[in-house]
Amino acid sequence: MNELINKVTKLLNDKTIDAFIGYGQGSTDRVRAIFARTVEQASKLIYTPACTFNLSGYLLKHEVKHLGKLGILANVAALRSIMQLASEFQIKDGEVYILFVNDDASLTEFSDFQSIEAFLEKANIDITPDEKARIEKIEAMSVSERWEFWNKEFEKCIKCYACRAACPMCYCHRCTTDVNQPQWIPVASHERGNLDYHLMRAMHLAGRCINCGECANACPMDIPLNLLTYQLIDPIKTGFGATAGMKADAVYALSTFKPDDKENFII
Amino acid sequence: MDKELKILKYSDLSKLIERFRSKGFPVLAPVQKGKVIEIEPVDTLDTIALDVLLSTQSAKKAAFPKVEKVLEYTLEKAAVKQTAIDPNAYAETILFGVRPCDASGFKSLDAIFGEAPSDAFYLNKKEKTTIISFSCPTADDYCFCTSVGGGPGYTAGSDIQFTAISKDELLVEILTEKGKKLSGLFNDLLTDASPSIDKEKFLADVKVVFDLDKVISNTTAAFNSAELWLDQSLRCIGCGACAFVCPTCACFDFQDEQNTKKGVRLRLWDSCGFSLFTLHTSGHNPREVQSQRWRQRIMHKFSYMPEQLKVLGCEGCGRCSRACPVDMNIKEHLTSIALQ
Amino acid sequence: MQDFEPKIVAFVCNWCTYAGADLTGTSRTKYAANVKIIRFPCTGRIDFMILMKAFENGADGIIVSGCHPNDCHYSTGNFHARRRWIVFRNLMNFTGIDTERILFSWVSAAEGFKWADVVNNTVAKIREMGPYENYNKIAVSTLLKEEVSNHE
Amino acid sequence: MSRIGVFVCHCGENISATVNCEKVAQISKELKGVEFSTDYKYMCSDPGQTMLKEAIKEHKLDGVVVAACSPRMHEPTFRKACSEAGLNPYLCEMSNIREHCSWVHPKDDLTTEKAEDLVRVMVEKVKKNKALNSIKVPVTKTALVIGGGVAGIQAALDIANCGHKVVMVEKQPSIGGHMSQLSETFPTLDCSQCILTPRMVEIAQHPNITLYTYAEVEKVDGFIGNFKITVRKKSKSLDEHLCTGCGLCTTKCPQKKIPNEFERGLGFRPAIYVPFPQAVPNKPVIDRENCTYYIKGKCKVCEIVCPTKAIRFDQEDELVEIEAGAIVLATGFDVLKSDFFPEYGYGKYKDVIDGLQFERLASASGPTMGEIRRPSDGQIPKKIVFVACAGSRDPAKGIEYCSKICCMYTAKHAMLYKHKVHDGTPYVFYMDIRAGGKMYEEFVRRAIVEDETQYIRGRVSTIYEKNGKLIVKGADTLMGAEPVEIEADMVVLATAGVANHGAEALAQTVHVSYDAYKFFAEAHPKLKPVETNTAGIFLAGACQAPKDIPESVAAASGAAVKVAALFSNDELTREPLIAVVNRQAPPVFSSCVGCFLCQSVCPYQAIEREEIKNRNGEVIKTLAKVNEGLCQGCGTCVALCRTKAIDIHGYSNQQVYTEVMALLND
Repeated sequence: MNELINKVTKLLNDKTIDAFIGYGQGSTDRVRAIFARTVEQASKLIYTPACTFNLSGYLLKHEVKHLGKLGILANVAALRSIMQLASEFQIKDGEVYILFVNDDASLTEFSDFQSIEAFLEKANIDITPDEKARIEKIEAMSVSERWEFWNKEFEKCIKCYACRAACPMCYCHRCTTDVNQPQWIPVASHERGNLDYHLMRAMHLAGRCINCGECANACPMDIPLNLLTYQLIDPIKTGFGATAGMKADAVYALSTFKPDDKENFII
Repeated sequence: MDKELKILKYSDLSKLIERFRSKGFPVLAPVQKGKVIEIEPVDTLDTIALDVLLSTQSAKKAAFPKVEKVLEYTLEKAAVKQTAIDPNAYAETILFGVRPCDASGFKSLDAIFGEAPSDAFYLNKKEKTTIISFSCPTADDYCFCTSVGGGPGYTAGSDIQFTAISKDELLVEILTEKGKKLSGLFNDLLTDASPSIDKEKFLADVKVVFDLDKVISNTTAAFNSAELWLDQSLRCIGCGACAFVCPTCACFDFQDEQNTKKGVRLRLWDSCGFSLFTLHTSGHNPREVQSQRWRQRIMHKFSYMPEQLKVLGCEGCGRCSRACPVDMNIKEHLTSIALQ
Repeated sequence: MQDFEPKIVAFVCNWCTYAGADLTGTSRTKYAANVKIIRFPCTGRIDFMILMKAFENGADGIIVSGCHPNDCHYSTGNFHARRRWIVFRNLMNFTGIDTERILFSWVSAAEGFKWADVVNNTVAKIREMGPYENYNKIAVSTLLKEEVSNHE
Repeated sequence: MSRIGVFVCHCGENISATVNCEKVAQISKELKGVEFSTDYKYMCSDPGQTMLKEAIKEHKLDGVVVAACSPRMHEPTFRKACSEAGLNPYLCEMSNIREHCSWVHPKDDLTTEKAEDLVRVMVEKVKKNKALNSIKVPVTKTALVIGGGVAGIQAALDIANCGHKVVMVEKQPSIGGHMSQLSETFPTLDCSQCILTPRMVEIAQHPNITLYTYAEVEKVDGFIGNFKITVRKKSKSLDEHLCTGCGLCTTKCPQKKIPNEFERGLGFRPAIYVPFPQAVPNKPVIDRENCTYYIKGKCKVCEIVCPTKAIRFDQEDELVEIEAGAIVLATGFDVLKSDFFPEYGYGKYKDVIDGLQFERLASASGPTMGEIRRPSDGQIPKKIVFVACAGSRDPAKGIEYCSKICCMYTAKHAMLYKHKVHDGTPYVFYMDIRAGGKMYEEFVRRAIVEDETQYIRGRVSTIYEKNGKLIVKGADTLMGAEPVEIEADMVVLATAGVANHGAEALAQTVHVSYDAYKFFAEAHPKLKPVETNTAGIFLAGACQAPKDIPESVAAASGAAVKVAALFSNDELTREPLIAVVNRQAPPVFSSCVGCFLCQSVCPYQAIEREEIKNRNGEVIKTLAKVNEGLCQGCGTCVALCRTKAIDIHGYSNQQVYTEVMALLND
């Protein structure tokens, strides 16, 4: 932890960065994002096993961007977000100073996107066995059971859009949900409005989701939203050979094709 | 009216629910659903989660649902034909097992919706709702009711309040005429309580953490302290979780849903945390950045409401902090404002 | 169920399937009147959300059809569409939307008979399956008909 | 409030036989926004159109729905009629109640109800239609021809003779292409050089043609009518203005043993060379990879002997910018090379050669001065075997197509051989003889009958050397697959014609699509054979698929006509049914977030970047922008766009959404 604080202090002192996005102590047993702009603030940085959430979403937040040149403590999910965002022209190489804490608590700094790509090739990017088991459980249901299952989940949704706000890939200035000519997605959080919203969101994240799980973590109503996009990761990988957030110049799986893409349902 | 004190055997509690239901009253109560606790219609006591700290969402939806139909219309060749929804078409309802902060939250809503022109949809529902709250034997770090004038045994807003005074007995405080009327359904189960029972003994200990007057005066003065709001809200991601779980947030939006023939007008919850909340058609947004929206949230609750409606916009339930995906802790923020 | 007439919407591309359906007409081949066509320039234009809109406005079945692979008027629109449907079908399946109610097909401008078959088979299948009750429950018309519950 | 007119056509009895047209018109009148509705026997007839026009004027209609036949049939008719009545043509839509209704359903209520539905859908759609104006694009009347083979030459001359400027870019030091390597041409056996060289010279001398040889296209931007091309002129190490083409340098160059590409390795050339005597331009280039000076730092013999001091060792590549309105791709083909046929010993045995090498042997200007001599020892082969379909029509070799020209040139080769070696015997192994073409079958017959070529239907399994002979083993399938073994002196493989080396990269540079074999793809195999999917780019010759000379020339002339037609107007007029990125008030400017996922989905490279700058000139947002010249209106980007920032005229989100609503809610 000291190494991290020292490093960030140095970065701030020599003006390499103007602000550093890292973790700090939160309420009771929580950790939260902090934005160190001074040496004093940097001294509050922590890195504990609880520091697991993906900070990369802040890189595109208007007011955070305005702090100046940013540094960030990135975990694997955040690195993948950065790669995906780069492939969508939202972050440029060299724009952000990126630090990573290794298992032995030493720090790695990534000088460029290429080094992140090389690192990610060896990183564990799979969804957890628990998440996998939950997906399999749903897949084992009958169609109508699945409908019932999701209907019950979506019923809880209050359309607070915490999932959207927490997702690093939901950076659109004007979400389709907010488009009203035509009103594709009903604003109301009734069954239809919720189903439409979550299907739309899952589809828009298909091939872009980097499985950080922030959507589900953010949901105050405990809806397992992450499963919607997670279950698309495998088909996109095996079908199209694409995995999101691995390369800064990747072509999006759904904006390309192979003439021999396999399907078994078109007659 | 003067409050009446009674005793109810815990074992008779289930009869209450049975009697309410047999009279046809819908009963809304907290129900545990996975990790969340929802306020939902129930038929029996055993489905009610009475020993939980708080429901995930507040009880406001009993009178201010997340989706509410206010108008129907048909599109005819020459004109639009409207059919109003009768705001009185709402059954007498019992809101059961909520916490004192939930009940007192309705005070703020009453003030907001009662202001002229008054809101018949809310007021009628509220009028027809009898609130039976349960005082709090426990609290957590997010609770700060005592700092905003409430408390674990606060009775304002409740029609009847129950307090567990032993494993077998509940202290029943009948607080309003509405409560009195409802208690007629279970008078036979009540016995008189000794006025000497010290209710406080059975309540959670919630420390006062800030000086409310300071918060109010400092908030009002801090309108232009951009740095303060930015500092507090840099991690805010602009979702509406805080507003939607809040017992006093009352902002709403109207949306029409229609096909080519007919449609409905719906009232839906809205949140000042959303960037589109104040967006003008021109493209101008008077609250351009999140810190300004955060300021609005605090100012509204601790400056504008006390000033204009003579009621505070916060009950200290701490739901917003618990629900916040990025750990925006209102207790902490208010404390720091008080210390400015 | 005897007099159940399925409502089926067909989303087709202008260059192949629409023209194929024209040929069905020119050949006077008969098919069921339950299917109504909405014309798109290309299958690549067909947004997945429009399928959701069809179901929630009461469609019991959907046909999506365009040019065979390599025959796209715009050379690659149908390839992109195909990928989109592969993914969207996965998602629908996972969320319990009945993918049996959506038929995807390639019908060329020369396949007038195939179009008639596609329509007739789909109508027969949906007739067998009955109205799409799950979706009908949350359809737009439901909100219009019923009281929104007191206790949402 | 809309004022829409609905016109229901009976189409004689084609519609009214099964659909109650009066009822459809009546019901339509009750729809919100419908001002006027009627039915008529023949809407497309003169009186029908007049009625439509009068109704537009009389009822001040702001939208028209014609319920009749397929819009693919009469949409232009009715849009034109609307336009003539002063209504924007794009405010007119058609309901297809004939092909999609009356002709496919029986006469009953359901059929009439369906017609009503179809009309209602269009009434709702037309409410969301926008008045659109056709798009005008200026045209730069210069054509770029890439490739200087016979197809490129033909296209360039045809365009130039129409009075338009042409820039020709050729990769090699000389134009002429494969045709200049051929000895004689089928089916007339006239000399290839004799008919080609005058045209090569014409290219060099034509006032409308600018020729860049030893040059390659590096970058292509822009769109139909307005391409911007960057051409890299590779350094020839020569001042072309000073060089007189005397050739002294080429004779004095001490490097003499470089395999000659033009002779396909059957001869040698120096490091400073002219590829062949009739080359255009007839000026040398230095092959820097093999030049002693560039390798060792000294020599400069050419510089010393040059009488006009034209050698420039320090010359660098030059980049030339060209503006052109159209591009003709004529980059030709290649033939499969060695090591593709280990079983035939190609590359291992010197006397197993390919067809182009045989052309050089037979050519009077070739390495043997036109005498057929084996490369190994210079002997005249007495038995020669020609193997047709070497690689072609062979899934195992990855080439499933027929190379088309081999049957004919193999017959020609057999004849040329027989004409030069009177006592020799030519054998041909073939799969089928495909001699479709004017005088082609007769030509093959002559090879068989007059020149006594031994045609054996079957494939060669292996070739090996034994006692200085090439043993060719095969089977004669017309003799019950009887094994055949020929002791040959020489073997000629008619290797498959394949896409040129670098075709794929060029296609990507120029932005045209290509097929699985890397041949450039035409826009339509039948009706648009010389167009590509990219407007303004055309195909000529064998870069599209193997073609013989007359076919290449015909395609080239076809492409030239397309270019000339394009250049016949100062401006292009295009249908405005294209995609458009929305613009909104600042600070968002557009709901586009600049993710550019639309860029790779666009088949036409029509998505560009637009930078929004503040008053200080700093870029504050980058948006997608649709190039009106390139967009063809497929709408694939629209369906992909997450924020719905791109929409498409004619099939807008509002329109299709409304159509679904209207269709399902009666």
